[in-house]
Amino acid sequence: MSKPTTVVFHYPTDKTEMPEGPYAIAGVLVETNAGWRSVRPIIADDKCVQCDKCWLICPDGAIDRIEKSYTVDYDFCKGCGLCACECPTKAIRMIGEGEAE
Amino acid sequence: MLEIRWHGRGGQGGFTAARLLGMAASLYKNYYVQAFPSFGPERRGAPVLGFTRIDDKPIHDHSKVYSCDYVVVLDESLMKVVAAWEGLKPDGVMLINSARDPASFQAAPHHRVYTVDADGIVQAVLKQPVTNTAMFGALVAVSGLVSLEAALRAVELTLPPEICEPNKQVVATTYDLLKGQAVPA
Amino acid sequence: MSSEAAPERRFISGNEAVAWGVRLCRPQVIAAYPITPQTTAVEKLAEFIEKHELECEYVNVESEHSAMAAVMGAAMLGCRTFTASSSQGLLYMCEMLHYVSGSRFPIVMMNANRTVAAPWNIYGDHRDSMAMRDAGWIQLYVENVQEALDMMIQAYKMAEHPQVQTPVMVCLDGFVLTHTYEVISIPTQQEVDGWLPPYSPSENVLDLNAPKSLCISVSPEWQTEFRFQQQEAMEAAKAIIPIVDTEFAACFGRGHGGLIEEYRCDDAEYVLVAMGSVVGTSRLVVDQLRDEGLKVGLVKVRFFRPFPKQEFAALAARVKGVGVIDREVSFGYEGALYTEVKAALVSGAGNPVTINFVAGLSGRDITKENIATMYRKVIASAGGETEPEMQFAGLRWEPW
Amino acid sequence: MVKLHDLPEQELLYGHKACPGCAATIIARLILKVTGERTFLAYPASCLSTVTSIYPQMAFSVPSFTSPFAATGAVLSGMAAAVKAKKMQNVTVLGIAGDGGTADIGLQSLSGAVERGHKILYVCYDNEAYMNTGIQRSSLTPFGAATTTSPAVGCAGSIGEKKFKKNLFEIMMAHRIAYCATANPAYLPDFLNKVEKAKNTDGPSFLHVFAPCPTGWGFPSDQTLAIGRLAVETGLWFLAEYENGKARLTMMPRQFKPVQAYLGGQKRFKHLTEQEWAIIAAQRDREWAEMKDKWGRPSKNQVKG
Repeated sequence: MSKPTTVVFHYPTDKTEMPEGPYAIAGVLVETNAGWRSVRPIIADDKCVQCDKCWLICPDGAIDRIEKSYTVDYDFCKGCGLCACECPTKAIRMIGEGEAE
Repeated sequence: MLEIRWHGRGGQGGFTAARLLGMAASLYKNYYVQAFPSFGPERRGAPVLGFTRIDDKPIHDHSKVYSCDYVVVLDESLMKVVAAWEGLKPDGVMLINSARDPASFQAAPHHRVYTVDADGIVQAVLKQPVTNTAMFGALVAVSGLVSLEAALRAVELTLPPEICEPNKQVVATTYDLLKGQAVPA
Repeated sequence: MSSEAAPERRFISGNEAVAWGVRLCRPQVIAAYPITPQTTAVEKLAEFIEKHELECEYVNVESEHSAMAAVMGAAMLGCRTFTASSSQGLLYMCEMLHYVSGSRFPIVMMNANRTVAAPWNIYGDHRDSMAMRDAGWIQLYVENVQEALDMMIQAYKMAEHPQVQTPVMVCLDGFVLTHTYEVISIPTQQEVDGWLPPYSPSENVLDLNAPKSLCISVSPEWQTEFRFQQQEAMEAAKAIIPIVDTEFAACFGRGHGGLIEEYRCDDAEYVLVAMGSVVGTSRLVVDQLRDEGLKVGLVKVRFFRPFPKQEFAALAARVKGVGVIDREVSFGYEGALYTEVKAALVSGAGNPVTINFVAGLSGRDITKENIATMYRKVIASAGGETEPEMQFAGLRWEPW
Repeated sequence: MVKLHDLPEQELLYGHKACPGCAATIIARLILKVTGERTFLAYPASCLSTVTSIYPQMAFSVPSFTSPFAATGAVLSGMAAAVKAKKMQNVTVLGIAGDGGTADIGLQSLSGAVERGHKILYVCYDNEAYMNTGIQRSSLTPFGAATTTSPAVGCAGSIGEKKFKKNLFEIMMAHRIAYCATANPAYLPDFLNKVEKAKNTDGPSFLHVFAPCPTGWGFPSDQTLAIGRLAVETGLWFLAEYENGKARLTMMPRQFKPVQAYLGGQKRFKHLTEQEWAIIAAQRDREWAEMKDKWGRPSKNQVKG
């Protein structure tokens, strides 16, 4: 897994701290997308056949593939449900955020 | 400051003649020079103008040329269709590519008029009707503005190498033809 | 013909001088689209490249918008770049001009000043570049062919200055400068290499080893701060411009001045203000009127942006009358240069009379007689005679 | 051939603000997995710029640039010229633009870039309208689709968009481009192989990628790829490629599903009646007949539906 993580961004407090022109360091995240979600995917490892499909098609790249197992990065999952819909073995189901609490 | 106007038709190299004179003057006595064409889209055959300004001081003037010390006409047929005499100073010189006698052109009393059969000369040497270098050589002779050497060097520095030699020959020929006729400026 | 040993004296056109100036700065990418009267400049550069006299990528784009977009693409990767345009082409580029200045890329371009249709006309006035006043570019206007060449070289130095990082547009009057041949001195490559080092881009560049996102979106919370930077850069340029010219003069033996150049203004009571090629003609008229005993002077505005506000404020205290020649008009108000000059004069002490002369539109000649008339009108107005504040010089039915 | 399992873990597009289920971001993220870190990316004003690059949250990890709407092709040309001038090796100059930025306002610039032969990879993600500005009609909006500027308002003849979308693939072929293809993220191996081919092309390459948009088209966010599959199965999106001067279909369904299977699942088409379905099916049949006639049958190693 190699991806950006959120950082505490130091906003310029003085003109000398401004970048010279409207550019920014690539891959810098200052906030997560967790608040967008009302449902979340749950992966049932026993049903998973490690086909990579969920990892490949997630629009947010929010499914981490480590070795042969998959975990959801709930900081960035928006709960679109595409992984659950596309999973060939129905190993992923969507549950309400309330249910997850 | 001396101002020279060149009359030609698009494609005859009138502006090149204006540049040749400027180049020669800049080489000859480090004169300050300016050359510019009649601005705008060039159309082959249409009457066009070229201008040369020569001075021993820097030339700041960027307005048009309104009065001329010399007018050179590269194509005799233009005499009927353009105002070739316009702006020629009272003691100015008119030089026309023509086999006719200078007296056959109606001039004001103080104008000095010269003719040279540039068509005949270039037909023999260049095998094509491009009279700009012939008229340049003739002007150098009648004006005495620059030396023949400077004129020939200007041809070398301005024209493509493959056409330099015949054009230098043309310049030298018209220069020699008119040298004897020149009245000191 | 080119000599490495000593500066070369050459008899060339304004456009060729621009090409030589650019060539000596060793740009790495050039993109351009043809338009009269700019074309002979970029044709010459294409020829230099084809002859391997200049190592550079030439991109034959399909529009002016793309020309500026392409050089911006190259500037993003840290290349020194060049493009040129004129008139309709400059206006077609308009969006890109703002994009480049806002992105802070030190691109240099030449504009062959030409009017803007309609009516159609290919000849010179300042309508095109004046319309780009607020595009965020440093805008300078040259008077002659030598200055055209020299300012191309200075332009890169200014644009790339760490405190400036702002694109520069060098404006030449169409035809009257672009197509006029004058004898000029071309510096050697060695001299220019010594004076202008290779472009070393700031942090604002795409780098595989230090990835950044450029020209990003900025929310209202931060846009003002980035705009403030652009204004600060322009203010910094005011100080840097004369320094660059002084350094240039020390190296090449000739300079052209700062934001303005004053001609015989020391004790002048009446001055004309002008930009571009008409400045040269006006010098002759000043000399002529001085011979008549009139205390006249001339202010050449070299930089329209940043604008020489302090210089005009200082002038206000010294003179009785100021005439401004505008080669365009902002319909419904007055000439754009006049508006700027008048506003700057007000910020100084003194209260000279001012008259705006709209002249030289679309290639109409501004004669020495026209200029002398302008001086006489300024003098008359300062003496209490009534003159319209804004006048079209030499209307056909109102002979001057 | 791309081995899907071997694609790198590294996320070069991450933390963006796109709507849930956005195909454009599936496409961009996967393309970057193929082109890798040594990519210079330009994207014009579009959903993609709005959701990835608002100071200071930067979702792309490759060097990237928000290009002018009308000039992505020209910006890429300049970048490619700079890569050449700086003698950089092994880099991809990539542009990703929407259908409006490609087929409408950006078409001239793209045409110039392709004609000049720069080594660039240009991707059009086609969500069939101007989504970023609120779902206005583009020249790639399909017949019958309701958008905010081709609305279906319920009166007679108000069927939404009244023209069929223009054929971008053929426009690119007419440039004699080095490589171009159509693709669809619902057909992952086909899509990613085309990306890899495009990346390795010595010259300009172009991909026209189908990008279902849950928000603009009106379908649930988990249906993005299902809709993508239906588009192909009903014959309303074709998969083809053009290389070495020859075009071919890379997939041909043996039999098309009825068009309403695709149209019925989307709000933008819900006003259509059997009459319009028939028009759409007839147009589909005409176009397929032409394609088969011009480009022949898919080669034997290709997928057959």
